Amino acid sequence: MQLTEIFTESNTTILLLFLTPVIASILVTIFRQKRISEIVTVSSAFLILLQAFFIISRIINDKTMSAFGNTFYVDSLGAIILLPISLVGFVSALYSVNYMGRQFDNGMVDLKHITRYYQGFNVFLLAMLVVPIANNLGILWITVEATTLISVLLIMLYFKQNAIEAAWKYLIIATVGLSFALIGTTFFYYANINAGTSVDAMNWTEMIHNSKLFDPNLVKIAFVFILIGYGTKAGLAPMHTWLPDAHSEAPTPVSALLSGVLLNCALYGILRFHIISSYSIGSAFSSQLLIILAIISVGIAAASIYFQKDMKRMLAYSSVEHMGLVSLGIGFGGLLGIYGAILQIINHAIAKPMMFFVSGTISQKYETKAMSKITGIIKTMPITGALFLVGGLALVGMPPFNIFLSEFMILGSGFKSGQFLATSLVILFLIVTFAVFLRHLIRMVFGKPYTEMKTNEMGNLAVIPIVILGALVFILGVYVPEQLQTLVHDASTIVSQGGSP
Amino acid sequence: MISNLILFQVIVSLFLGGAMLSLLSRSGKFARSMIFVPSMAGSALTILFSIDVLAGKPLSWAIPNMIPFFNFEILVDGVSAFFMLIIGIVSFAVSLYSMGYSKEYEITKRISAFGFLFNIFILSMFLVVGSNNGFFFLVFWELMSLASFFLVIYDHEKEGNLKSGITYLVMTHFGTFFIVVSFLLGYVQTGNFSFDSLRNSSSSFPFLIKNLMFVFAFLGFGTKAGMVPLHTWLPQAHPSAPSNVSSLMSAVMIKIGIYGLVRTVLDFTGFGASPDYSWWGLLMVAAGSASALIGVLYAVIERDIKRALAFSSIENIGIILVGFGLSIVFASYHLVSLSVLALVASMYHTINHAVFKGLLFMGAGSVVYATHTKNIEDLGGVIKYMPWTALLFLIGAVSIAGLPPFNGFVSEWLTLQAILSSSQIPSTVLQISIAFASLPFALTMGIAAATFVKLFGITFLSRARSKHVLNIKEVPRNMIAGMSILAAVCILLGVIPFLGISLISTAFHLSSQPSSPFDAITLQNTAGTSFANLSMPVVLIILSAMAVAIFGFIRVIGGKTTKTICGTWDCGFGSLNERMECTATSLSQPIRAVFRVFFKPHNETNKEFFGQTNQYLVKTIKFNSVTKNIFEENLYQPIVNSTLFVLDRIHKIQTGKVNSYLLYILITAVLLLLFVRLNH
Amino acid sequence: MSGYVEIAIGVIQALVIVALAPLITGMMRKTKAKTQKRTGFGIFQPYCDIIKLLHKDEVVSDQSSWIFRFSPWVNFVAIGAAAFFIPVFLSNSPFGLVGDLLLVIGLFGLARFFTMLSGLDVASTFGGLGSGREMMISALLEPALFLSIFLVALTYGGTNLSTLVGAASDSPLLPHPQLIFAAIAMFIIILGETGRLPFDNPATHLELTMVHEAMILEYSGKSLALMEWSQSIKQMILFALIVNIFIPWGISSSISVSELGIGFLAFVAKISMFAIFVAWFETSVAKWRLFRIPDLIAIAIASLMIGIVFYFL
Amino acid sequence: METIQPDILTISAAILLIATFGVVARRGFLDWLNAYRLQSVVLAGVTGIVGYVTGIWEIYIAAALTLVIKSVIIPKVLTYVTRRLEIEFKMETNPYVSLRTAVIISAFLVALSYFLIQQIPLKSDPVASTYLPVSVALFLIGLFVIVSRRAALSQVVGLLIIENGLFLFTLVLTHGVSLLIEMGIFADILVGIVISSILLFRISQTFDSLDIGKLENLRDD
Repeated sequence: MQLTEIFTESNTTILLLFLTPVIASILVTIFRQKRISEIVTVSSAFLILLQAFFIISRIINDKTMSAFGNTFYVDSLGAIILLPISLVGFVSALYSVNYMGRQFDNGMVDLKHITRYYQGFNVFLLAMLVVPIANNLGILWITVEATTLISVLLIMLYFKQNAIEAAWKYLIIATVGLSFALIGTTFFYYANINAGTSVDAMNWTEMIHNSKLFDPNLVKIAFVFILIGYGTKAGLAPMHTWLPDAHSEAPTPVSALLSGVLLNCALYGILRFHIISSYSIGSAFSSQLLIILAIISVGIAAASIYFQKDMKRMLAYSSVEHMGLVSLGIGFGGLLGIYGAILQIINHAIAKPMMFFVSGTISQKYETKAMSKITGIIKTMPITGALFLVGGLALVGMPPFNIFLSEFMILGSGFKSGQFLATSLVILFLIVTFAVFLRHLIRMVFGKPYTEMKTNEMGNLAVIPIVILGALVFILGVYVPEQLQTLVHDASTIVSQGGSP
Repeated sequence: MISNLILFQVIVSLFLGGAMLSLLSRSGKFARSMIFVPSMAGSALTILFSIDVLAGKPLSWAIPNMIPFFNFEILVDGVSAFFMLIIGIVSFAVSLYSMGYSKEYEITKRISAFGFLFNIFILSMFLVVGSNNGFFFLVFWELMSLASFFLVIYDHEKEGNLKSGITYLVMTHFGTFFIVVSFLLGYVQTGNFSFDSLRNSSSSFPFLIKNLMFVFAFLGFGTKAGMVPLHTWLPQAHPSAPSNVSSLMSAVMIKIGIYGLVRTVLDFTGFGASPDYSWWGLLMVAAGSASALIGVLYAVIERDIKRALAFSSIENIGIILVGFGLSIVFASYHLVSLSVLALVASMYHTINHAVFKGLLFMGAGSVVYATHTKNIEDLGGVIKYMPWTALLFLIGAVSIAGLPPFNGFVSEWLTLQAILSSSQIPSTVLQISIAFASLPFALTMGIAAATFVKLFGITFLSRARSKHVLNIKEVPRNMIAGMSILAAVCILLGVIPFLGISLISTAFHLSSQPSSPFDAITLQNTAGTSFANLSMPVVLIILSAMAVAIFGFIRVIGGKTTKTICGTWDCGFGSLNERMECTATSLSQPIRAVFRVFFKPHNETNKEFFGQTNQYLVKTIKFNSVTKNIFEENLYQPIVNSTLFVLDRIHKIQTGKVNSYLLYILITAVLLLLFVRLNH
Repeated sequence: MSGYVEIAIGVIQALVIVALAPLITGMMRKTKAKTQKRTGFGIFQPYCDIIKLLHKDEVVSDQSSWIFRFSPWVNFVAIGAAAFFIPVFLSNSPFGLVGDLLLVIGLFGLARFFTMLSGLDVASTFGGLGSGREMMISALLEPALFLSIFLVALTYGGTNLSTLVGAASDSPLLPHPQLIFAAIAMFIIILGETGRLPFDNPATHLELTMVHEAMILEYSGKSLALMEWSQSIKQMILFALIVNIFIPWGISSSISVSELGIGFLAFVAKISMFAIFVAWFETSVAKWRLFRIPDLIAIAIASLMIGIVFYFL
Repeated sequence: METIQPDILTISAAILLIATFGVVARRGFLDWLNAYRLQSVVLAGVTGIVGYVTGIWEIYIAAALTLVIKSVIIPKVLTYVTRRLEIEFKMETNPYVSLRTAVIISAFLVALSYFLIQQIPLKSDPVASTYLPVSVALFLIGLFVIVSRRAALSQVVGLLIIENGLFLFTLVLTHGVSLLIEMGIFADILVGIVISSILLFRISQTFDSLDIGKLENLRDD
């Protein structure tokens, strides 16, 4: 192979995208300095953001892009996932500076932990970046599994009792769950082989190309395995059980990544196989399963939020709800439903990290995560408190914030597709969620502070990331830029029409 | 001549500007101007704008592609303009009033958040009424709820305000979901969310869909309007809010619910003039009568001045609904002129209620501003210190009690005439049921008057009952001015009903229009002779002639009067004090006793004797009377409890054992695989 | 030209009511005295009372406000204005175009509103008591009254009093059996509205039984005169209504001196008879306990409901 | 494609299952480890058979790796870890499901996997039709072991069984997709084992026990 062949434009783009976090983690390992690690990580995350924007803008124009032969393949659907990864990655890196800095100052962590944290952060980012770009569905599985392992390390960073427990549960459940996904993937591969493909039969492009020839029974059984496998990782009930533990015990920036991005990556896996399956045997089968799991998810989330005592656990359950809504939208189908679902992926990835950041700031200020002890945020931290309200209202689907838009589309598609019972049930759950979530939220923001506290924010770097996301939460609620519209539209066409954008 | 699109944009930017300015403002007199001058200007322009639209220039405007699938569409037609006019008038008065009222808040907290929300609140109501797309309608609708919610909990330090705020937001969200369902049903039929397409094709929807759309819209908008039994948020939220906000909420916001209902029925649901649809109207009449009666029954025993006003809002919404429901019933039987009469009645009452309830809440606010208490048992004698407030409150009270020559009388007269005309419906069952439905309605009127006798009498008249009333003084001039505007409108609409009726008939494109201000409102019976007439200007003339005559007569016969000021007759015992006068509770005691089935009053008397054995020498006696809220206890509490019970069961699956978690996965996998296998 | 005559007659009808009202009160008092084996005052005594009171000075409570001084005037003006809409001896009043039965009720309501307020205004123990009782009674009477209007309006085609009385005088009573129920109810309502036994005892000064008297207890001089007089006018109006609706014999339907004369005489005769009947009836019943009054009103309402069903079936 | 005696296939499959039941039926940690070692050796043999049948030489590498990593390194690592743990009882004292019941349920799971696999069109490939049900059974039994046991160590062993099932499954169905992916899967699993060993340390340090029943602080009530 000639060097010029390797360094084509697309190859270079992808290579640089991967190299950035690799170099960053190497630098962090070499220097082992807090300040340097921070600067390196933030700038690498920023570079990733820029590159991701570059790739996405190319996707908007060219629709697809492949690199290193057929190994890496980005289409609009991948770009949709790439967007939150890079965005949340950057914002989390920015937030980490303040958050981990404070933990360091408080003596919660030492330099060794800080270094380990930033190493892990960069590798985590790298693993997630591969997910939407990999053409090979085996690699997709490997990277998703890799994210589990890295995030387990990040969760048990402090070796606190609860963190260890959460990490253990997360490790066991996610590993077991993902093994289902591997079986499913293998089944699909086998179907592809049986259909006559010999080269690169694991590749998405090949699979979708041949999917009409797949054996229906094989596809059905395979999709069940996929759904359970990636569904576990995506937090669909009743496989979601690890999620509240892991998300609440991780360091806040990691929670944001776990919740805002990693869930979407797993869902992306389901989405890919859903496309194959519906292209092969019609969408009815996989949609049915998705809708069932979605309803259970939304219902369980609604039921659980009421009883939460821990702020971050509550947010984790809200993630379960949102993942349920996304799969609901996909299950309902139709352009509107899928559009809504994909928009919901993005919206969730903006609103949920925002809320995690806010909750991190709050728990640092109040030195607890217990909601009963956190009251009167609007008094003690006016800006953070207001943003907490904005984020919370966005999470429960209040206009004019972004999640309302996507939820509305999803519910609309539910009616459109004739699933009146399912939609009504979900509406009922949404109302319950609204009520119970709000009860916690309002009490925390407006209640009387338990102790006298100084009115001050927790530093600029704690506020800026939240403000960035808060602004997006509002803007995307009333205005969706044309480029994003194109992108989401292309992606939903991929989903609804099976591959060809 | 400015095009009305520019006017519209100017209004929107004025309110937005007001919101932004108030975020920038710091405390001080200047801050209040920064907040309320833009909203006043915006409201004034809103009045102009709606008049412009009513003069025959509807506005239609759209920004496509702002959001996928949903276009930002604005359509201001007569109906919208009518409600915009209400918004404009009331918010102008309230803004003016707030210049003085919000001074109180400067001491305790920053006013900027208040100003922001205040402007956004008015703006969102304005935009809801103008929206022509389901999605944006809902966005503005919820923005309105949200802004009002934050305004309700603006005094969140006070006990119970948070709870009532949450109740409000949850209930209103619940309602919104009903509206969402209604819109979605329409969407399934038309394929998009534009109101235009609903309007164009709704008449061809299946009958079932139309009915479902109506029922859901009715429940949704009814929640916002405060219809029984979805009203429970209202008496909690309105008293919690600062009074200027309660004024806006009660006077305007709940009318937006009526607006939604009117829109739904007139435009969206493809209402057809066929007896099949008469049950819509009957449902409304039933809900309306129930709301009216239950609202007023709670109002009359209430001791919190703002809560009483809130309950009275429920009552008035009931009256509006009765009128509107009758209009639907008549229309479904092709009784066009009667339908017009009922519609005019209900819309007339809509605008009237906006005006006098705005006035009354502002009046109550002034009392609270001066005395810092909402409990009328602690008030009394306020009229001596605050004569202007008292006068204006009295005008509001007389208007809302439906007494001539004020505006409440006109709309209630029209509503009653509509009820009386129900005999023309060619269905005996309907005739009799409407006749009987008028019974609670008439009861409402009587109790409403009693309510306001009590509210005004106990608050303003007789002796001060507590130290709250000592050292109070009249409220600032801008507050008086704000109230005066609405009081003037009350009188104007009462004396010259021509104004209101021609406004409504222009707005709704009704066939019959009055021609001159002095024309009597004339209704004809089936025989073609006069069924009823009303000419308020002449009534005023007669009243004044009578006044002049009797004054002259008494002057001539009786001569000059000399007055002697003396203590109230005390049966010779001396030293009457405030503890001996009638309280609000004792005043309403007869009514409470008569309706004890409904109130379930629980009286408790604790006596303390001088000696243990002697039952005749009472040292102290304490009396406590509690009434139950049957809706809270018999409807809402069970629902909430059973929901929580179910939630509790469900959430227990998070056991903490990793084994059980994996078991779920195993079971799910096995079930799904078996499902696939067995379908093989 | 005839327009002016009509208006003049209309005004005269109102003046008749205003002027004759105390006379009716006097007649009723006399009847009661007679039935109680007392001599009683002359039937013109109420006029003397009013003139006497008009010349007296007023004693005003130091706790009262302008509402207290204002409300007698409102009372008189509202009730006096209501008199304009009542057909007395001519069925077709020009003021029928101005207002109808509901307006009359509204004006009564206005008067009552201020009376109740003035009861509260003086901070005495009695006033509030009276107002509270009045609140209850009036609130309950309202639906009964409305239903009776409903029934009458259905039967005669309008709430416009001219139409109503005109139609009544044209048609015999028999084809409208529902009117019997209306008449029974109306009678009960009028007892309540005018504060007669068994609702209220106009002659009492005992706190246990006072309703109307309790509210006007503090009035003296001109104010008291106005209050008493307007109460008489209200009573007269209600009597006139019931006699002209249910026994419209003799009322003239055209403007001619002879017919008007007959009409006037017939009216005076009818209303005197009715007043005497009411007074006689009053002596034969005792004051009911306050909380039994709703039962009485319930009877009226039930009777009206039966009437309505009768009408529609 | 070479042919092979069906007996060999059947017998190797049976030994695999028996080895798996060894884990289900015993309660001592070292017994499990031995059973696992046996299972891995058989697995390596099966891999060799598959390599022989398909004639793909890369599979022999996989077989060798299996032999080395699974039957030598991983048991060694785990033995090392358990030695380091200062816990007295290294056995399953109080499982959620008694051993007798567990064996019966496992038998059901084997039946279930045969039942499920019938649905898949295997094109009369003897290797696949023999080993595929076994691999699914391994997978399900491994999962069941984790579900029914409360010792952290036995959960790790359960994971290992699952992983063996997976390995066999992918091997049989794909005949070694590509070495890269196979290696990736291997690496993932190895890292997983390392991380779980670290966690085992931490759990025993923090909770003074390897009883999973103690890890119940994070729950909703």
